[in-house]
Amino acid sequence: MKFSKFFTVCMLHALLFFFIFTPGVWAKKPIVIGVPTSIGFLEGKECLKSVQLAVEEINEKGGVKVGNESRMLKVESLDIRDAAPGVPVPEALLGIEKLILEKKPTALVVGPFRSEALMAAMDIIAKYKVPLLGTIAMSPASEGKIKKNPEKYKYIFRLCLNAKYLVKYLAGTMGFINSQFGFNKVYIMNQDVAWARKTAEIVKKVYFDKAGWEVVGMESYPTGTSDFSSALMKVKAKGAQVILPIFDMPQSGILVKQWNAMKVPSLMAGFISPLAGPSAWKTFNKKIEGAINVNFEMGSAISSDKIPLSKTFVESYEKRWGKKLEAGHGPAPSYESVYLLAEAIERANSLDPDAIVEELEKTDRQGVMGRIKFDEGHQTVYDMDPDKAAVAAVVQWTDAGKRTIVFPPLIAEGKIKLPKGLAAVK
Amino acid sequence: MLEVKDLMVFFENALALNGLSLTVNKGEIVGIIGSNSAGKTTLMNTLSGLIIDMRIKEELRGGERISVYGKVLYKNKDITLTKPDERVKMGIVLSRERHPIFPESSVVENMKIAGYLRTKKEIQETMQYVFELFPGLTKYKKKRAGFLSGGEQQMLAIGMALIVRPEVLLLDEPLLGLSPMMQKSVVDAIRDLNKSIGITVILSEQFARPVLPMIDKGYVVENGMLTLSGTGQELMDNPEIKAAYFGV
Amino acid sequence: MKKRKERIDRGIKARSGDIFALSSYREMMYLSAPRFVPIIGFLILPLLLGVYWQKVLLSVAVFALLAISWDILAQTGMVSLGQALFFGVGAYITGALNHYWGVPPFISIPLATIFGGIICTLMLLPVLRLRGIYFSMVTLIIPLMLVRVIEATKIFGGTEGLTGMTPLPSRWVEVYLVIGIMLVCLFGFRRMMDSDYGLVLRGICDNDRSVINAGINIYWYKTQALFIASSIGAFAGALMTHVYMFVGMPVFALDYSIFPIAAVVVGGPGTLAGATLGACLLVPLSEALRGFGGLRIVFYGIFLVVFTVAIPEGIFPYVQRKYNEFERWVEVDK
Amino acid sequence: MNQAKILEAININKNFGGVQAVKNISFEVNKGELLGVIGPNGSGKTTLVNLITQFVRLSSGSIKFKGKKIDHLPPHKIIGLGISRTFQMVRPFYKLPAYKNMIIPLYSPRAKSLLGGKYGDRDAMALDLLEEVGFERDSFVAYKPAGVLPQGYLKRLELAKAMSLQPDLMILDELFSGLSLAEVASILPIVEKLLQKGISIIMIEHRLKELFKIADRVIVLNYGEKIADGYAQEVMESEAVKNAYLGTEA
Amino acid sequence: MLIGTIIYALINSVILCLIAMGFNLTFGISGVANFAYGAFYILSAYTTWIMINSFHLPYFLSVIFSIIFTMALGALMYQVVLKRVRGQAISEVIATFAIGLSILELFRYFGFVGFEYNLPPFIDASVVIMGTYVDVQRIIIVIAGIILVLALWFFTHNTSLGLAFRGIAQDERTALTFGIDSDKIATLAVSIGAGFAAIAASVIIPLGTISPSDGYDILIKALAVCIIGGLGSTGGVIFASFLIGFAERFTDTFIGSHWTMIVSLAAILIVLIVKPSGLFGKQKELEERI
Repeated sequence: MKFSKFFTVCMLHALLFFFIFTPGVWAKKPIVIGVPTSIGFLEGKECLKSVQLAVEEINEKGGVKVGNESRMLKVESLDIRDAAPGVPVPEALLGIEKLILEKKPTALVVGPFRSEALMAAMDIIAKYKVPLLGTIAMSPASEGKIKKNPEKYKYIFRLCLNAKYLVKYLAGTMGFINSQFGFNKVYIMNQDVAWARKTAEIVKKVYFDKAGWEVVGMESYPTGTSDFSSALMKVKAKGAQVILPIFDMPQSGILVKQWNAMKVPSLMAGFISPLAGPSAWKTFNKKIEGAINVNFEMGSAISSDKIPLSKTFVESYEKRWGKKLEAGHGPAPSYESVYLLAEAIERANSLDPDAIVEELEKTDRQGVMGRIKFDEGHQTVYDMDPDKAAVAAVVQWTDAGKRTIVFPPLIAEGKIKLPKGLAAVK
Repeated sequence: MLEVKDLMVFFENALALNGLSLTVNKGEIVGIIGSNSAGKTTLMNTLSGLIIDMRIKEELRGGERISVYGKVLYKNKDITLTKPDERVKMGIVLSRERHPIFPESSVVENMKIAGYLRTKKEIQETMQYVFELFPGLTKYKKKRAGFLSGGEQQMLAIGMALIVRPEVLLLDEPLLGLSPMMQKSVVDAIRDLNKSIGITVILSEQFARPVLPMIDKGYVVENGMLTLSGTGQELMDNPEIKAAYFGV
Repeated sequence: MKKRKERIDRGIKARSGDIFALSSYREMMYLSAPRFVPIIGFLILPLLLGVYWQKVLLSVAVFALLAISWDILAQTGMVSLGQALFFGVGAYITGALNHYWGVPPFISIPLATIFGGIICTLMLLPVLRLRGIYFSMVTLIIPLMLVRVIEATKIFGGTEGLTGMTPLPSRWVEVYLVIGIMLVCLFGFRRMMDSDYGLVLRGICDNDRSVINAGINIYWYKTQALFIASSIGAFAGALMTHVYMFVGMPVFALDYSIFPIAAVVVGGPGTLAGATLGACLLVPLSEALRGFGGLRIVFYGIFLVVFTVAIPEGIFPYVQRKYNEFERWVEVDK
Repeated sequence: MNQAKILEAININKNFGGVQAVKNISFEVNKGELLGVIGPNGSGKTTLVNLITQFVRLSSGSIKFKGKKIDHLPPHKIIGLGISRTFQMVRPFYKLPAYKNMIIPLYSPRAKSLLGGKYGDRDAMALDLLEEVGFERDSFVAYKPAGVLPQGYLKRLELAKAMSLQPDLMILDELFSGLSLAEVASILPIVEKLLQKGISIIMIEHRLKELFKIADRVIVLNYGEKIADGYAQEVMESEAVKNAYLGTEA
Repeated sequence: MLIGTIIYALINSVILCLIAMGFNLTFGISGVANFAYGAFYILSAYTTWIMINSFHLPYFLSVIFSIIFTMALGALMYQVVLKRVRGQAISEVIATFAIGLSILELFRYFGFVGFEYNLPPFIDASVVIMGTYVDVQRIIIVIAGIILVLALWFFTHNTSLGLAFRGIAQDERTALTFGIDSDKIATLAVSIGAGFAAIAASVIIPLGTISPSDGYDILIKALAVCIIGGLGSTGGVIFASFLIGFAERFTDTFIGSHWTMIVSLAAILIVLIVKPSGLFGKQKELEERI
């Protein structure tokens, strides 16, 4: 008696299990998009959510057409923790391999944080032939690798800004500042990681040195530094009017606070990740007025009236997840990459990686970040005009706690204003 | 006052104490005589409860299995399984072998640490007494205990035990490694404190000669077993004891 | 009547290492089974596993090697917190050889093993006199420092590292090479630690002054142990470099220092087999936990705590003890 | 006394954090003799041993062994030259069986060159040596882990370890402390046998009666100073020794 | 410039000292190297944050709550885990490290990353000291540091509990014979060490933001200071934090910031090689003599 009851319950459970977890019985197998990244970090977290948002939107509209049938998209994410300093690269690579081998994704998006992890992952991706649309790591070295051996590494694309384009934006902003206020003394502070250091070096070489600026100091800080007093004192002593910071570590918040507390009379203009999102105003207790920051891609925690899609994206993200976007790097391209992929699959009409890659190379899409096209290094082209290329946005915090886009001019909402206590030289 | 009944202690499979029984009356000085590894220290540890602490720690570590059988009665209460700090509160204080002191602290601080369970005033009073008992310590009050000589350290160790104001004082080999002269002054001090404040003292020793004259009762332990017992005088007259334990 | 649990050893003679009493078939099984089961298991396993789990097995073997290397050091009285140093140095040597001069892996790996051992030994030579926790701390710090040095001086590709190493011919070579070496290390060094030479090494840990007192230069022996251990670690690093075709600062990551120790603590120190067993448990566990996503490391941590608390002596010694001893209740006789 | 000096200490001093543990001591050991060192606890006896074997560095002074200065050498070299010692607190390798304890000294360069031996042989050599100091060959005692052996056997083991190095000079640091009279009686002949072999011995001891049976000469230390030096009987008579060490009762 | 560097070097030293003191205290007394120390530091900061932002408690109440909470957690960790692995240094290290790992990754998992996780400074202002702007929060840190050191000194020299701490630190078994319960004291030691971490976090975190990965950095820093100073010695910790603190800031100003870490790590190596038991480590000679 008792046993038969137990048996029935067991059977019922088994049946239930069968129906719930195997939707494949009646639906066509979904197309899997893998998201191997460091989900425990702000950028990773928001990138994943953006990808999920895009997938949900596409599925709502009926999925992706391959052949004669519509197939749903499905996200499989895996935390590879490569952004944490103690994690060895093989550990991250093993995660990517696991994702590829076990979930059989059609493509990967977002990808590793650290450039060295991306560089190492490229070989694995080439081995398994799974397209990767990277949106975080930004060292130009990976493009070099693609250009050197295009056939082998053709599966790797990058949608986010790379260091080269970041230089362009920084140089542009600096030029603006120079022409508007006559400032020409700069102090460069950067995190001691490949992309940041390279960016700093290139800005100095291609812009400051040529445009007649005086670079009064250049410091690189190991990840984890928690005191910037000596550099700030040097800034003051040497009379630098502009500080150019390039940081994406959480501790860079200390730099902002210290800049504030030490009342350094210079304009903070560059990239510090804590300054990108809307919550920075509260984080820094309303004391970041005048700070200028680059949001790496339009749509990543910033939107412009002139690019309607970016507004839709930022708003629907907030609606879907109940929280505003904060990361100035990653979310918009992550969101876009799903659309690019869906379109490429439909055009290729197949799930064959080589066919998808071929179509991806032909991408030309007006999206959240502007117009998206790839160059021969599989890097999305960034420029100043959203109708011609993808754009980033340089924003300034105003005294009302709002962010105004000040560069590039085509999408600018206002002019750069000097914060209180800082006067133009001319 | 203190009664031990059929005490057996095993370290793993090795028998350290075997069916040991003894009685201690109030105000007595009792000597436990036995050669090395006869079980004196184990007995002292069992009386003071240290063995309970050791057993718990070994068990947690998955190491040696220590088993204790038999009974230890104190003022007619069974304290076999009482933890050492509880026993200290009851008035049983052990001064371990090889002059246990805190080498990094000064002499006065050592006593203060020992007075953990006593009030400041009590510590001050007892400290006064200790310095009277061992005038040799007075000049080293501020000196780090680790730099004292062996005999002075032993004096300090006894002094520290006194700070706790014990009713039963256990001294494990207090004379070990002391020169004959030092031995004498320590023996005098023990006799003195037994007489003046009536503390019950149990001490263990390898060599009977210096301690036999002062003890009221003595037990001879060999291989964990009691072989002989009697008053100090009786033991002194015993030819076997003379042969075995009266080395220089 | 009171009873007491008694432990009895299953014949001291059968275990004492040198005096074998191979009298019966059962006796022989009893002695040889624990040796053959893992060998055969490791040799067959790759054939049964898919590509991904093969990679995991590779990882197991690499961590087992690091754990063995840790255990050899620990048995010699040097508790290291920096296996990453050995791993990283090996990785960078083979990386540099392969990247700058195109030395093929089958030459660069052995070179990295030997020179990695020499370089690490030289690096730690000044601190050989340190004991206990101070030695541990120095070993913890040196890899961290090397990372900073590479970062600051931009040598060997700086923060980006070197990529595009020559891979090994096939994944079968990868996995069998590392398993083979691991088994050789496991049994070879177990044997060594049981020999007279090993006794001296273990003596240093147990009681270094007694060893000095025997007229033996403990620093020379410590140096040798250090060389052995760092060579093993360097081999692991060199191999991983060719498997993942990449070498960079993360080869000095804290994980390479901590997880081998965790493996030894879980498996049981002082046996080498325990170290291997620990790696065999922890690495697949960590992989299996990937399903938990972000919670993975949390669970991993909890497992570690539970292991260390539940079986403080380690699994292998525990199993070994149970394998070798009976327990029975005996009466406490009067 | 015109024998050759085997060991000579000249004005040796040792400071420990401001405390003078050994004050300006000079003494010598002649070949083949047994020198007793006595003194109250904390008088610097063990420090003296540590200084001879350089486990502790000299603050000043010098030590010569067979006419050569040795105070700049590391301990293992000194031991390799032919000085071996036992520890007051026994220092066995607790986890190893007793006979395996012997392997370590047998593996030392000195023992290897004097006794030879390959892997495997040493076990037999170890057992022989252990038998010499009184481990019964047919019992299991030698196979038991050192940790479970009683004190008496550990002291013998300590002695056997020192003997296995084939030394010219042996330093026995309170070999008899903690042993019963019977045990001491059984070890004494072993020491005598060593003397007959021509090995010089320094013996630190509290057990004066036994010591005086075999000691040729005795030095007495008190608070790091040498207060007496000479034949046993002379020393015991001296006032200074009586005051410092024996007390009035003895 | 030089004066400014000295001022900030001083502040930096006090910060290091605050960070290291709790770790040192725990190790000195109970012999437990608490590798979950960094996690406790971060945990207390998050606790304060949650109290302020989710339960809307006033700031100071939240700080006090988080200190007490962290201390309780430390005690719990000792009772549940450490008690069972006492005396096995490696097991202790692994167990505490694993606990720290779990705590930090748990916060990461629950999405406690981002820049909105920060604590407001106690007083948001700055003052000018000898021509250098210093924010009040940093001055508060210095004051807190001085108060803590003095309190600790008073505690260990004048209260019976503090003296018991020192007793256990020197000889556990002997202390046991005087009725000092070693488990109780060790629990307290771990707990107070955790409390120190919490206090340090409460005053230091307002300078920046809270992030789980800081936990590892804090641990390494605490270790570095304690090793240079000689584990378990309070005077040593103070001295060592000034040594590293000044070395860091002066390298920053006069050599280059990317050498900062190397200089302080090299300092550790040199100290250890020259003086193996740390600058103020317990004297080995004592051991030899007895």
